[in-house]
Amino acid sequence: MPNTYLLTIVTFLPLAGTLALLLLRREDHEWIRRLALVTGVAEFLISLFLLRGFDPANPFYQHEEMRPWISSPPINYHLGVDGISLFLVLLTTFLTPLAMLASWKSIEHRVKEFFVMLLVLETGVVGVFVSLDLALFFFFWEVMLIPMYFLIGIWGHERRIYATVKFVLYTMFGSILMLVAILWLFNSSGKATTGGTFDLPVIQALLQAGKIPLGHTAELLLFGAFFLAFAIKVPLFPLHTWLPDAHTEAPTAGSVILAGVLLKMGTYGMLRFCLPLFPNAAREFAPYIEALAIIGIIYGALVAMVQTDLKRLVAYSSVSHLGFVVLGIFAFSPISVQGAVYQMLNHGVSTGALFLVVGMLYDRRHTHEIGEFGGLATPMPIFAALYLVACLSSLGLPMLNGFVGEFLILLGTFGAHPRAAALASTGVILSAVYLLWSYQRVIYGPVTIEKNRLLPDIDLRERVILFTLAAVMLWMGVASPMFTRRIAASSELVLNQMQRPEPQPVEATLPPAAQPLAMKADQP
Amino acid sequence: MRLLDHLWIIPALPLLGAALNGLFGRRWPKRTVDSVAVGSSGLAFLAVLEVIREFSRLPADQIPWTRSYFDWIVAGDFHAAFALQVDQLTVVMLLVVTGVGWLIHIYSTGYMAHEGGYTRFFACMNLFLFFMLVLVMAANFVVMFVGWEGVGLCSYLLIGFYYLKKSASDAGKKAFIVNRIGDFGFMLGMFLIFRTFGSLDMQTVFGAAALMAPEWSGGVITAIALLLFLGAIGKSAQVPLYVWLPDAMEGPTPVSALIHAATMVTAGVYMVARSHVLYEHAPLAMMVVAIVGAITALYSATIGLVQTDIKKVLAYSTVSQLGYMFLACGVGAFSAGIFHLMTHAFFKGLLFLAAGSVIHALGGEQDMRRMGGLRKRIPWTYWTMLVATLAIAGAPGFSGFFSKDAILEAAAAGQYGNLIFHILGLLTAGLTAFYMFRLLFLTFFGNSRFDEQQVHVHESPRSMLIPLAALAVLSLAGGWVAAPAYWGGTDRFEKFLNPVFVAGEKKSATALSGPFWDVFGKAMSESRAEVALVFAGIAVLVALIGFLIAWWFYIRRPQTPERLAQSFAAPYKLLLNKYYVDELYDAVIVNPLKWLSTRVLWRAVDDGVIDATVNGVAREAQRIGGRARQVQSGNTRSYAAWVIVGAVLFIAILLWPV
Amino acid sequence: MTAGLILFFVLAAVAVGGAVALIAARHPIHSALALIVVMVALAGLYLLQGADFIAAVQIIVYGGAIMVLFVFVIMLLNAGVEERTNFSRMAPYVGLPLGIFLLLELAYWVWRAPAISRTGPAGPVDTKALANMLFNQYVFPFELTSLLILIAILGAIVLAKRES
Amino acid sequence: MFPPLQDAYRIAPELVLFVFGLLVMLMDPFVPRAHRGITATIALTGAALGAAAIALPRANLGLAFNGLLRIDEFSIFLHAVVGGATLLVILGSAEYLERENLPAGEFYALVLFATAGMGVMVSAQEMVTAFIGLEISSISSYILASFRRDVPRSNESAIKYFLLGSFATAFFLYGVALGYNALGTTRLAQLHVALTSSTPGVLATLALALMMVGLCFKVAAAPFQIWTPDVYEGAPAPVAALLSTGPKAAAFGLLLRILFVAFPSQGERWLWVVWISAALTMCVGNFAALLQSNMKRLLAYSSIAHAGYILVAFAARNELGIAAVLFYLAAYALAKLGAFLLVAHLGGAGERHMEIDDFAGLGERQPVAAACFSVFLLSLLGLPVTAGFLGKFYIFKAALDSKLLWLVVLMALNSVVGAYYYLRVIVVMYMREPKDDAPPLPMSLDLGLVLLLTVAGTLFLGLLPNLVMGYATQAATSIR
Amino acid sequence: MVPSSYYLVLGAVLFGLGVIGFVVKRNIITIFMAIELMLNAVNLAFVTASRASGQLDGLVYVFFVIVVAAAEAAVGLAIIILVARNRQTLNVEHLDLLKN
Repeated sequence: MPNTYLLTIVTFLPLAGTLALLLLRREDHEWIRRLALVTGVAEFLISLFLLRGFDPANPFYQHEEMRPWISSPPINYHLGVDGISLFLVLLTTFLTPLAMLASWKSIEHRVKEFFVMLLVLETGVVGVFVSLDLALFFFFWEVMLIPMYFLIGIWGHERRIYATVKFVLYTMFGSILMLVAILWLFNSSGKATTGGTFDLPVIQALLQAGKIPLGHTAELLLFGAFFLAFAIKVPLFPLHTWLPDAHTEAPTAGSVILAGVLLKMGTYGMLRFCLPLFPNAAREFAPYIEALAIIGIIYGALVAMVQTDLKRLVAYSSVSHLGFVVLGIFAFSPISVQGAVYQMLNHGVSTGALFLVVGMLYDRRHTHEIGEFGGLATPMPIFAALYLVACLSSLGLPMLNGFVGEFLILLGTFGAHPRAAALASTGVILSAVYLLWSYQRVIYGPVTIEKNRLLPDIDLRERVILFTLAAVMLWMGVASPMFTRRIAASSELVLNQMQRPEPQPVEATLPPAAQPLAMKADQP
Repeated sequence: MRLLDHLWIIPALPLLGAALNGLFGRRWPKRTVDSVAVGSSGLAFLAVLEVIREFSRLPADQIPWTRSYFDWIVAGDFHAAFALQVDQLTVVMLLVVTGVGWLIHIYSTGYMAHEGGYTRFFACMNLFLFFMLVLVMAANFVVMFVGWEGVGLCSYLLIGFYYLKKSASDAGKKAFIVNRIGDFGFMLGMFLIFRTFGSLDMQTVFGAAALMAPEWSGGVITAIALLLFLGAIGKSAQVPLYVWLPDAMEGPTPVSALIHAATMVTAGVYMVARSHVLYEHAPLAMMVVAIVGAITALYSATIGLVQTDIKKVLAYSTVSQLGYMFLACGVGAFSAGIFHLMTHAFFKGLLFLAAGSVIHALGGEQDMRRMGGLRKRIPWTYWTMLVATLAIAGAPGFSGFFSKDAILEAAAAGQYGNLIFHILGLLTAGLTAFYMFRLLFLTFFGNSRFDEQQVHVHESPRSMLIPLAALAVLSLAGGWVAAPAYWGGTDRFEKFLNPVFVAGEKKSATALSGPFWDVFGKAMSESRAEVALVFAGIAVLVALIGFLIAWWFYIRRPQTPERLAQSFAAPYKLLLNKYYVDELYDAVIVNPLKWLSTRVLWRAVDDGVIDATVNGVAREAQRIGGRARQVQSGNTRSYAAWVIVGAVLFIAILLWPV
Repeated sequence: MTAGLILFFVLAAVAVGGAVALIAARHPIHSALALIVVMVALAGLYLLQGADFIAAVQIIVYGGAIMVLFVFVIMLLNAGVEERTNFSRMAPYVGLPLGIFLLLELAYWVWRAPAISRTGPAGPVDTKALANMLFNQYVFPFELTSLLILIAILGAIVLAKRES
Repeated sequence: MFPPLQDAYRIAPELVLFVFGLLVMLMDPFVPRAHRGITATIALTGAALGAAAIALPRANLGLAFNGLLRIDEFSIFLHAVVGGATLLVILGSAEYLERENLPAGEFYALVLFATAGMGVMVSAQEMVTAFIGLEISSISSYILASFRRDVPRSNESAIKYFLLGSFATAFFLYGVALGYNALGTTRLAQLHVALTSSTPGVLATLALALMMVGLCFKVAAAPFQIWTPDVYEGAPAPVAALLSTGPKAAAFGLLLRILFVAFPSQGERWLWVVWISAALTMCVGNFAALLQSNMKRLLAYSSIAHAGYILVAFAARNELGIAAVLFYLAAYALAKLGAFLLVAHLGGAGERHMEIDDFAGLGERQPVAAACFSVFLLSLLGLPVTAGFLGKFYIFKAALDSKLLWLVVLMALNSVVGAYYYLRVIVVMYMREPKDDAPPLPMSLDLGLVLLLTVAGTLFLGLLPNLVMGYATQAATSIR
Repeated sequence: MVPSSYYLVLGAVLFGLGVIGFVVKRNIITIFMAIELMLNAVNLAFVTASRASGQLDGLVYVFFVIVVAAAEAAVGLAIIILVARNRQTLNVEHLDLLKN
């Protein structure tokens, strides 16, 4: 395969940016911010090149890069994007500069470290989405914990330490078992290729061809280990309790990235690993997972409804929204899976926007308590309007992005499990309840607290952030085929990969697409 | 260039207006703002006229005229284009929406002249028109849903227009959420349609449904129809989801007129009529529609009897009239329903605008107990309102007379008709006449009951009066398009709509000689004109009785109502408090849900179980750690003992089980 | 029962008695003396096995040098009667029973173990051969022990010297 | 049978260390106090040359001294680890010795001698020779532990270490003696032959048990871990750095040779000892560390936990397992040395600031030190990019190759528990305000170099493990 | 001729007594003596094996063990002196500055 460097550049450009940042003096806050932003924007622009030359009809990985990294066991530096990961990468590179812009004024101490962490985080997250080697994937998966840990722990709010430790421990608990599962899979693959392989496409192909013998129990266990890691990340009820804390305590940029991108790593993982690698287990567990997803949808929404802390409310809303995504994935319908992928993007944009909105309030009042606000429409009309757009996007108003994803998920799920979809649809009602109720309490009514009377409306910087997001919401809501067209092939491939032939004699050949890779992996 | 090829221009015009006003209006003078708003809606009206002109020349086989503009949602087998269509039904709706909408825009320039948030108001109004047009022009259910939800949004924004008032923002929120409950049904309906037909494109769906044998389609189609009807219940404020509409009167009066009387709330009726093919395949659903409509009509009329807020009376009246329309649909008289929808848009819009004018004249007063004697002081308003009242009460010749009459007739003699429906309808008609004249008498007759020193009654500006006049004309004459034979007309309206409604009926009509096919139906088929005349006569009689009672109570013996209220204290209170439905919902749904969420889900499950488990594991680990540290007593002898333990252990394991 | 066997049992009894005395004695000096008794008894046992050179080394190095060092330190520190503190609960309740168990276990398994076939000469060890072996085959560990002793000296000096 | 000259090449590292130890010891009295640097320089040169001298044995692989030693890739690798550790300890302790006013000459000499002893341990083929090597390193360690002579804690640490250490080595030695009784030899290869040629008796197994007791004590595996925290806490911090790395690596090396060269035939039996000990060790180390407030003790518990992880690789009983042990030892040594030496520096005069809370605000006061410390902690925690991750990765893999799923899961869960206390330190450093305005301690060039080397090494192993893992794999195959 | 197993049993008993001595005694010096006792037991085992098998190696090992014991004694006693000097006690149970 032709080796390009685009993905490497996209992955490591932020890291290069941090090196440049480290050269600046700690006190040069303004320059640090500018340099970081320039890096972030450049990263975004460069990542747009991924779209160029991306063939929507090709469901396999594109822009692939493959270099040997660790010889024994053979871990390769294998990168690539397909329709599923492409936009997640773009989402990451899109949200990061916005998060930087949002931190422009609110981060006043340890500015340099802050932006370094943000950029390192970006590298880690992009790495997760583009890794095609299981070990490499895990590598990035864990790496990204460190900057997030610092982001919450240093620049967070009162209970930041509790929150950040909880976040990391929860995540590690899940992911370490995934590491075990990855190694197990590697060992199993040793039966089909000499020495085994971590290469995802190869393993996938071998599994599908029935060349890697996996017993029923083994498949369940492996699936469980992978799924647990992802379910924690998503987070799926009842593993979600790290999320409200982490979100609430994180600084705005942290929450944006956390909600916008990190949670997607969980659902991405399910789609990329759980389904194609362990289809039988996935099918077996699907009813339970769907049940949990539905509980999460309703539960998250109900709990969000009664929160008094605005940020916590948004956090719980993520539990609810991600429930839809999980539901869509485990409905195994082409429509719902595409909807799920699309909803990942939507949630990133709209919840990101909500966190930014909350952050702007926090910058002004240093509180997230809903009761501390009220009547902000009077001093901050533009803000109120954009906040409303974010809410509407989140509650799935047609013509804004949230609707398309939710609709497709439910539509697809309904085809397979009408009752599940019907139950999940109540989430649509509840999201309107909690979002509008909180919006009302913050924005409407007379100004009751004197301090709020003179709050400045959002300035140019903040307007740029929110208008950009609003434009994207609208665009994604109206022109969804621009995205789904590229998502479609890959997400249908996932479902095809779930098909397992009857156990075949040993001569079963590899699918043509995987053959060159398999041969490569065989070489020392 | 044919406008028919560019149908998108119609909704795009108000959207453009909304965008311009929304983005830049804050810096513009009021004149520019209202020019943009009125201009864009007016242009839309003109565009509609042009489209109708072109439409009328289309050959029949090109109707419905569909144009698809871009792919909106594509995934798997699912494909939804942003497609618009025009057929006869759409034409009626387009005329109502843009026509009445434009008039109300004009009216608003006067009514809102002194209000804050002028730009916001017009931006939202224009946006509303956009969504409403999308709703009525949509060629598939998803696009319809865009309009469906969009009008809900605008309704939310406009109800909560006076956001400083908590009651206003509450009402807006309530409207949106209750609507969402309906939308939930709509969505499920769509899912089921897609599951059944593999498409959400209306022509495809209806075409497939029309070909279905009734016995096969029964269950699924009924379910689809009922789910869609749930959406209609929410949007059109039927029992039990009507509660948001009376509260919605918190919005500015033009909003009430446009959204909550003339257009948005009728979207449910439109949708049911649009999906008539499905309903006709689901007799059970038809019956449900009819029952809900009839009950709502009567039920809310009773509440309207005693309300004192002028707009609330109109609101309940709207709910009641919407019930009428559903009744019509439910008994299979879709064109009658649509006809009533149109006339209702005229006279109810007018009623609201006139009420607004009254309120305007009294400087914001809405309580009828503090009105009275305005007949001479604001004559324009009085006269127009009188026309509207006569229309709604069903005075012969007025628009409401024809439409209501058509419904009552169908209720009794329609394919799905039933005497009970007819009687309920008649009762409602009587009540309607009563409370409308009560309103008229309390407002314009008798002595003024407001403080003359404080209030300077003044007639409204011309910008408000012109729309009043225009609507009065329509209320008066708008019904003639459907004048039945005995009136000398030819029922042109029904014939116009026939291509829409009959197309699907052809196949199923024979199968529908069910239990509702009663004496009246048979009689009617024999001598239609005569029977219709009898029906009309009865209806007028009932309305007259209502009028007379109102006259007796409020003109002749003004003390009567109070005495009655005292002697029937309990029923009166029940009515005054709207059957305590809001309280009931609070007690049964809202509060338990809040309690459940806070106490059980958040505090008990989240904090108490899940998080407690997590933290408990952490604590337990630390406790174990503490134990492990205990070993580290610092005493070397103990350490030596541990070494011995280890040695014994190692030996034991290694020798096991030698 | 041969004389050798009798001698063995006598010496063994002395050795075990000495070891028990070491444990039982309350004053460290008594323990030291008991240990010397054990060492001498062991030297006797070495002799009995014909390892006369080792027996001599045992007496000279162990009994003569090491134990003198012990006694010297006991005197230097003026160590008194042992305090019978019992701060440790592990030691008496776990350590001691398990220690006894370990003793019995070791003794049992060693007893049960198949005896090594006696192939060696019954006579005394050829000391010259031993020396040859030490300085040829085992010259490396032998040299290492010199390093060990160097370390010991260095350590003793470092630790015990008074800071000027 | 006097050994040939070539054997001298084979023990070149030991010879160098010995000579330079002597040199330092003898020269020290003549070096004026003002020029203490000279002593340090000589010692450093010795350590560096000692480490570099592995080139000679590498060129002369084979048995030495009549088969008492075996110079193979395995011993070379561990020589490198041990020698590197010594080098770093010497480099990092100059500042400490100066500050605490400790006799540098003796210190360096003992460190160099101890290293020589460890060198013997890892190449020994004969158990008594190994024992002498063990004693050389142990006795040096006892002395080093009590190096702060006037500090009661230091004495106590030394006496505990000494008593328990001697106790444990007595077990080891008794095991050797029983093995000699049972099998008639103390040489690894011959033990293996004896064990496989006829059915081994109970005595041989008993011998193995006792030897394992002694060595498990040295590596601080449960239930023999108890001495570790006390000794590490009381010993001077650089000594703790040495103790937790060099002797441990050497003891692991020796244990590995015993288990894999002499007693592989008993593998089914000792597997369970290792299994249980590994499980216990991980749990005890990690859980006990949770509530720890003293930094040195925390690191001590952490080193216990890591011993448990390494034992998991033992339990794998395959070549990758051996390689994983070696790689892990290197990775672990880098992080541990860096951490302990940094703690020695930050502890301040008299090691006053050894509580974790004393590190509050370090991230702002001394960002470089805090960053380095974080790298070490993350490596110990096993996060990617650092050496610790790949170490753990290899261990997992090796253990899974042998189907030790539950042990692996236990280890995985343990590393999550471990994460808690490592992260807590980071929390304190970065997320708490400093208690008082302790002025930043200027960092010496030496220490800077140590940090540079350890951090670079940690990242190097974490990102580009091929070279080292290649050596480790070679070493793993070389022992038999 | 005394069977070698007799010697071995005696060695085991002495070793065991040494072990017991460690946990029973409180005085550091006595504890150390118990360790010496254990080493002596080891020596007995080495001599026995050596004599039984006719190898001389075992005797060489004894030699080494004695040297090691001597070195240990020198260092150990030095440490003991240091402790006694700094802590004024020889009771091992009083040395509990380092714990938990």
